[in-house]
Amino acid sequence: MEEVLYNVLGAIATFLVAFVVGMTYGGLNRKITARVQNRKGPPFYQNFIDTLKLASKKSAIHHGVMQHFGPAFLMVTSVMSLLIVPVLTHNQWFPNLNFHGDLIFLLYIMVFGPLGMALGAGQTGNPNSAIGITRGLSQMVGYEIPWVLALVALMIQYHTTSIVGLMAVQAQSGTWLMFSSPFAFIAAVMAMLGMFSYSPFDVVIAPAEIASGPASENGGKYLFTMMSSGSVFAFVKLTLYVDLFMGGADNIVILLVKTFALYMIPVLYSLTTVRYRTEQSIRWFWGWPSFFGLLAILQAVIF
Amino acid sequence: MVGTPVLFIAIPLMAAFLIPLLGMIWKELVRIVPGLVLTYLLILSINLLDHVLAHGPIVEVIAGWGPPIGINLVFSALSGFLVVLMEFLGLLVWAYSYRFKRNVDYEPALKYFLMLMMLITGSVGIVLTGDIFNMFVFIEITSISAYGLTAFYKGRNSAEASFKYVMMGSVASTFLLLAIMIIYAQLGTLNMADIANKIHLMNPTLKIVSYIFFVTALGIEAEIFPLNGWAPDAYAEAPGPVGAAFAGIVVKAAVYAIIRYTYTIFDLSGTFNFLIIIGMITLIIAETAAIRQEKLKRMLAYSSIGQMGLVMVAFGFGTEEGVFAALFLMLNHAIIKSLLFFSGSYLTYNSTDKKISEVNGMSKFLPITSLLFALGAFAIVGLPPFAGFWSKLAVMTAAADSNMILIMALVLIVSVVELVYYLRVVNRVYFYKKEADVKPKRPTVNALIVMITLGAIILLVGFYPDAVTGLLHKASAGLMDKTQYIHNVLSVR
Amino acid sequence: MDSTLFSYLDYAVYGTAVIVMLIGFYGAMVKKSLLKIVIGLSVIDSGLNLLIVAIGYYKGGTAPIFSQGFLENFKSVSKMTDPVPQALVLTAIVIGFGVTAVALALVIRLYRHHGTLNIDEIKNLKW
Amino acid sequence: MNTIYIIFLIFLGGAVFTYFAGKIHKVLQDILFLVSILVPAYLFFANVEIGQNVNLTLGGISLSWGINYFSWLFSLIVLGLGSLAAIYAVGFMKGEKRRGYFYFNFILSIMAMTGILLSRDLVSFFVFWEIMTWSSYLITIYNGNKVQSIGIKYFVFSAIGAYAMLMAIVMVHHITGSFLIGDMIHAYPAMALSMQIWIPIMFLMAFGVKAAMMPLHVWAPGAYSNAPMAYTSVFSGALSKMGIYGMTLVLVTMVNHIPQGVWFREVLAWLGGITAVIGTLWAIQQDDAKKLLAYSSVAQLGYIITGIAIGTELAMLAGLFLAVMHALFKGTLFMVVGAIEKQTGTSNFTEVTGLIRKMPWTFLSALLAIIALAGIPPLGGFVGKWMLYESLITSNHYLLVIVIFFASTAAFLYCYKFLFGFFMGQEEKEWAHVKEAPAVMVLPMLIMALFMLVLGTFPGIILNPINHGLQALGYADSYKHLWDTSIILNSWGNKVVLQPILYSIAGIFLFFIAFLTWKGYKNTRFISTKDISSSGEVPKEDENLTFSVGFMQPFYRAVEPAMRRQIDKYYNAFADGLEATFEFLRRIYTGNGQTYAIYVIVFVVVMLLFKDFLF
Amino acid sequence: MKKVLVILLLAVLGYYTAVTFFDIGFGQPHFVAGVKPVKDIYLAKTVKPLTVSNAVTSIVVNFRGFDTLGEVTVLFLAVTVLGSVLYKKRHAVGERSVLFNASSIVTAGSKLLFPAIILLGAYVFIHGHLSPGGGFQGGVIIATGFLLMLLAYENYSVSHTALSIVESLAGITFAGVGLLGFMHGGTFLQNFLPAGVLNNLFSGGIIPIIYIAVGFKVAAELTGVIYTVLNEKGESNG
Repeated sequence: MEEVLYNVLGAIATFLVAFVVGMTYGGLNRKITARVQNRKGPPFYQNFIDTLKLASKKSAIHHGVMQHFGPAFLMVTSVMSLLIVPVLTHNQWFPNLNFHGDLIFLLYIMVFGPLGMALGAGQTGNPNSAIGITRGLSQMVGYEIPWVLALVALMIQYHTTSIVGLMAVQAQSGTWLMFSSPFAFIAAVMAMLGMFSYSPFDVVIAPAEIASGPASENGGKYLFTMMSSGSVFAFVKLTLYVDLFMGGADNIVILLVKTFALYMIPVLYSLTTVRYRTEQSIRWFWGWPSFFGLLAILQAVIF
Repeated sequence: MVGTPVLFIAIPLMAAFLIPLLGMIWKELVRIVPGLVLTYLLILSINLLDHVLAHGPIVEVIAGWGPPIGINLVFSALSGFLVVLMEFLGLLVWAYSYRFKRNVDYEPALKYFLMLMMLITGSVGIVLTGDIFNMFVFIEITSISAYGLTAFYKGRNSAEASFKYVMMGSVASTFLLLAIMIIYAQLGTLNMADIANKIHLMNPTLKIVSYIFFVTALGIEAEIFPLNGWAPDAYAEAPGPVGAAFAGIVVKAAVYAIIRYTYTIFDLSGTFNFLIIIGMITLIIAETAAIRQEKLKRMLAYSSIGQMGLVMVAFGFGTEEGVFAALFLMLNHAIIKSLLFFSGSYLTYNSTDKKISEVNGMSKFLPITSLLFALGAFAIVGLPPFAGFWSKLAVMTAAADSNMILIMALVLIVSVVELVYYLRVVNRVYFYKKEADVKPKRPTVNALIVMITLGAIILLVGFYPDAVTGLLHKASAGLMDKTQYIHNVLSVR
Repeated sequence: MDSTLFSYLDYAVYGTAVIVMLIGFYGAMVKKSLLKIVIGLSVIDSGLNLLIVAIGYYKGGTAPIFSQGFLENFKSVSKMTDPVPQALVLTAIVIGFGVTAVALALVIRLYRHHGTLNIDEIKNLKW
Repeated sequence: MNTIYIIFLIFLGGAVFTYFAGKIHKVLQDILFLVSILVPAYLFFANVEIGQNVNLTLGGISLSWGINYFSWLFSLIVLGLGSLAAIYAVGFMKGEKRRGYFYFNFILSIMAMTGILLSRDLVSFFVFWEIMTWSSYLITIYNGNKVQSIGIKYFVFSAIGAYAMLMAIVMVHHITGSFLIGDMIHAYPAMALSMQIWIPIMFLMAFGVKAAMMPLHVWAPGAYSNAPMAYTSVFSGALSKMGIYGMTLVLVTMVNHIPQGVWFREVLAWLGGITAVIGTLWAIQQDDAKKLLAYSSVAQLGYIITGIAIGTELAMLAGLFLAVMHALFKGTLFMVVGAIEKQTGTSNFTEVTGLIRKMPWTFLSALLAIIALAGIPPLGGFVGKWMLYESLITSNHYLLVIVIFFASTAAFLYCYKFLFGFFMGQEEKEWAHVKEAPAVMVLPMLIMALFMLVLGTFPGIILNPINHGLQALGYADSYKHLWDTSIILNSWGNKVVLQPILYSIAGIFLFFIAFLTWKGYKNTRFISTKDISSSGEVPKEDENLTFSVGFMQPFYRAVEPAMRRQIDKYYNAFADGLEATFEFLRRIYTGNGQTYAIYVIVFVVVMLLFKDFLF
Repeated sequence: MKKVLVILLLAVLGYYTAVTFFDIGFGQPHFVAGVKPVKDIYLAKTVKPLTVSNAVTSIVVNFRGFDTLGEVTVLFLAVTVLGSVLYKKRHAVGERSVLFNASSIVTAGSKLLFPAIILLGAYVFIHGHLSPGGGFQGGVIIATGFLLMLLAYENYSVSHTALSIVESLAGITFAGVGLLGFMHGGTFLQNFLPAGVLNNLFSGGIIPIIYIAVGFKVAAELTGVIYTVLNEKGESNG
């Protein structure tokens, strides 16, 4: 019973950490982008202010039940993934529910949220939402390919389908997987560019064109939930990459360093490129990233 | 014993001569008497068949001269089966046409029924006779009635069809006579059993030539591929029931003749392969021609030709199984194709062109006829649980047991073609919109009864094939046993 | 009679019969007029009948009739020509007549319907 | 009399009586229809013992009917889904024309499927197979649309398959002298090599057609979408499983016994994978819900085929589990489309929108079914997919994993399209009158949705029969051994590792519902979808803003080059070429009597010239 | 082109047919060795039990009488078919359509010859079993007589009903005699009358009866054929 209590408390703590880190990263992104573009930019804590404002707002209207469910689905997904991905190794405050085969589980649970969100956005009846969703889903199919190629390569090479198992492999050999399976890492990182939906893959929200896409009809608490779940999810993704390719982290500082380093990849890449059309981005993902993914599989099969 | 095989010939002939006289007394008799005769003969044939199955074949001599001097009739399980089939179909055709011809004058009606009766009698004679020249006579009786029936309707192209038939028929009779004379000149006899007994003495070249002439001559009636130019025209232009009679009766008799020559009389080596080859060619060409037809009856005609090709193939296996399969096919084809012709001619009753497009949407106006047509279409392509399936299974089994895998595959591929064009028509009947200028005609009561009877038989054979398989097995065993046939015939004094 | 001459005669009879048949076939297959076709068909029949009857012939044979004279002079039936082909030919002739009659009737009908006797124009039914 | 006979008699008699009962009273017809499906189903599950056999001889062929665990598993699909679909059909067919026709064929096709499962000999197997084919064909063309193209295509493919099977059957009969399946299996290892290879190929052709396997799948989209939805749920859900059933039998009882079998398996597995991809890609493009689901069925069957073809115990478990799941969710989805079509008169996404508030129960079942279809965790679909990936990876089919994964990811696209197209978007006035479908239609959908939910958490309910079935086929008992060694399913059974996760999902979910949804729902008021703010101005009532035309176009544009080549086109070109050849061939019949007479002479002359060769 | 093809084909056909028959041989015994041809039996039995002089007749009417019955039927059918093919509705039947300009010599001569021809025909078929000739030949001769009359006289007509009655009765006689034989001796067409003395008119049992019937029938039918065709009208769609 006590263990369960610890677990619940730990889960809440993890959530809070993820929330804070994710929000901060988001703010830093805005800041960095601004500086690179020679603007001043908002402060890095601007996101906190935004969410606070949104959370304090009271929604008066809704377009149907699914609109309520959408953000909830999104949040559930973020939290579920957070619970499955090991945040810190050997730390009872960061428990996780991981189990053998959770990689596949994760692959599916990660799309659950967007789909739920899409339903919620769909019911609002705003055409921009629907357009954004179709773009998002299409793009997802694009980047899932290199992503899965990389994951399957890892699974083949190390005969495990669990995140903890892969981390154990790294701990045992002392080498990060990004070095022992470089192709998988490259493919996965390229897929990550798509996951974050930053430029050039930001056609999904395309603020100037389709009014933020899926989120367009949401405000107040809805938007708050979406934003916070997005932040948490960003943290989850980064942590997952760290766990898979960079040996995980023992304490929070290392985690922050590693995740931030990773986070810089999409952020910086987004600064150098302009927006792709959906089909262009899909083809992009099925080009070099998938090629590296296949190389990774080849490597896994041969070695 | 209630009668002897000769009554199958004598009674209808007698009746045929009598009918013009009876017609002078009461005109309706012209329609009634053929039906009575056919009914009696059907009962007689069933009785005889029953007897034959229990006690072995009946060999009847004519004019008191035993074989090989006189002409003899052989009522075996095989010929008996065919006779029952023909008489039964004949009766149905009669019943179907009984009122069909109500709108026709007395004189043509008289001729129609006379010709119909003679058509059946001639075919029965072909099957029963044990003498090759006598068979020629019966073939001519059948052909001439067929010419007449084909040209029965005025105002259509029936005369053209009939003329083509006449042309080919006279060529056929030429070759038939040549073949008969070659055999006679060598063996000095015309009796089948006697010929079969002595055929090994014959000069091999002459034997082959005479076989070729026989097959050519009979092949014209049996609709073998290059010889069947008349068939589609004749089927299409003849009155509907007559098409059924052609498919169910005449062709069967001709096929029987070919088979009798091949299995019993001649002892050539390559005949079975030859049958397979011509059967396959016939099957393929006919089915491919059928799929492109625009007229319903022509389509049915080509289908009928194709089926006959399949029968030939099945006979060509040369095994008892193959013969069984072929006989089963013949039975099914006779029943089903008759049903198709019967119902098909009501589906296109008032149209002059008999185009397939004119059956569109007939199911609303002629529900039962359409249903029966669909049943027939399903049965003839061999869908279980209808009658056609069992024969198809039998053919395939026989083919497999003869190691004819390629033949099997070809036959099945062609069946797919067959399926396509039948389904196209059925779909039209049920799912297309009726064309405005087509006036459907409700079938008469007797026509309905006939069609329903056939449908019931299709279902019966489909669900309970044992009803016929025993008989067919006996018949096929009888055909395979050549020495027994010779012995049976020649031992009669 | 010289035997070699006679053997040529053998060929002559059969040959004539076959040639008559072939002429008939040619007529039936090449001539355009329906009437000529029917004539061709009956010419085939004639040739055929000739052929059949010729089969029954024996050198020096008599007619197969047991007249008073025959019974007294020969006593042996082997001197008679074969009666069977003759009987068969009788049947064949009659049948040929029947077919020709039917064919002619059809020609009349065809002429009435199409207004022509050219077989190439009577092709309403095809394919 | 044996129960099996009684079942068939009820089916047959029921079909005939139902057909004619329509002439007396419509309600009587409905009742008879239900009776003739439900009573045999009840009798089957209540009275037919597994392992029991009845024999009879027909036409000199001894037939044998009986059931084993494996076929019992499929009978669950057939009779279970069949019964539910029958109940649904009563609602669906209300007021439709040709009810007798529909009911007749419905019953017959259920009978035929039951018969296939009961057949222990090849002849009755074939007979029932063909009855199934034509009864389903007749329903496919029920509404009279495109009968010549879709209907004939379906039938031709079925016939090609069935005839291939017939060839195999008679060849087996030639070798063994018996039609019994048991004898065939027994004799198979001793056959000649060519037979060992050809017989499975021909059987697989037949089953591949029904299971809509890749080069033979072109009939499926049309046929599935053209049949009335009440039947399509059975068509796609149960009838296609007959192909799977047969395929499994062939693979397990024959192909496993020859060394070349591994090639069969590889080829089949890849065909399955390609089928999945092709089906998915085409499904995304469809604007008609029926077509979409039809292509989706093709894709889903691809997964199942892959699972069956891999053939390890886990893969078999996965394939069969997916088969059951597919029956459930695709049955539901087709019913949903049927309900929508019934209520609105169309099934086109570009026409119908915003039904969520009008047909909430339908939406609920659709949502659950879609979640199951997409393989998203809480529902049963995920379990099957999971096992499939696991088995693919453990059996070293790495590329196939990617292919399958791609297909199932891309499946989200059409899943969403389905939900959005019907239920989301603007609520148009045009559909304001739409009401929820009658209870008799909604109830079966909900029951199946419930099943899916239960199976997601307790897959053992259906894994147990599958396990029994596989044991009947000669597989080892996988209850402990496999589920233990499996990486995913470790210590399944009673103590499930996954279950806490599922519970926690449920917990979090409920929490957020309480936190966000419930409270928010209480505090906010509903406004119409016309009242959308962000677009700057409020659209007028008659302005349709729903985005539905070219819905997944971005994705479609990306994959367009791959979709330019359709197998369908090749088939059509082939068929057209054939018909042109036939058209040419039939000109042999010139219509000139003289030519025909010349043919006779040609025939004679050719025979005379070749007489030494022929005879 | 077509002609050349046909000629080539016919040449091959003719070659094979001719070779076949040359193989058989002309005018000499051609039956293969060891075969006892039926013609010997026929010839032997013609004299002994049948007491018929003309062996052809004995074969046609007795040994192969069944063929003859069929043959008669063929004729009967030909007439039926002819009637059916050329049938016209009542109102369309008018005067003869085919007319000949006959001189008075022809008309007068025909009148003179007609009875003689009929008589000759009758003679031929009555003596069918004794001398060459028989029912068919006699019938044809009689029909020629009618043809002559029809050619000579434009208004000469034959009663259709009478013709049909005659041919029916003749046919019935043939078949009836056959059936009587069946009742008498157990086989169809069996002789049940005393055989008589060879070369007498009343010999050969039922053969003369049948041949007379055949004669009547052939005469009636041929006349019917001629008459039908002569009455054919040239107009279209009768």
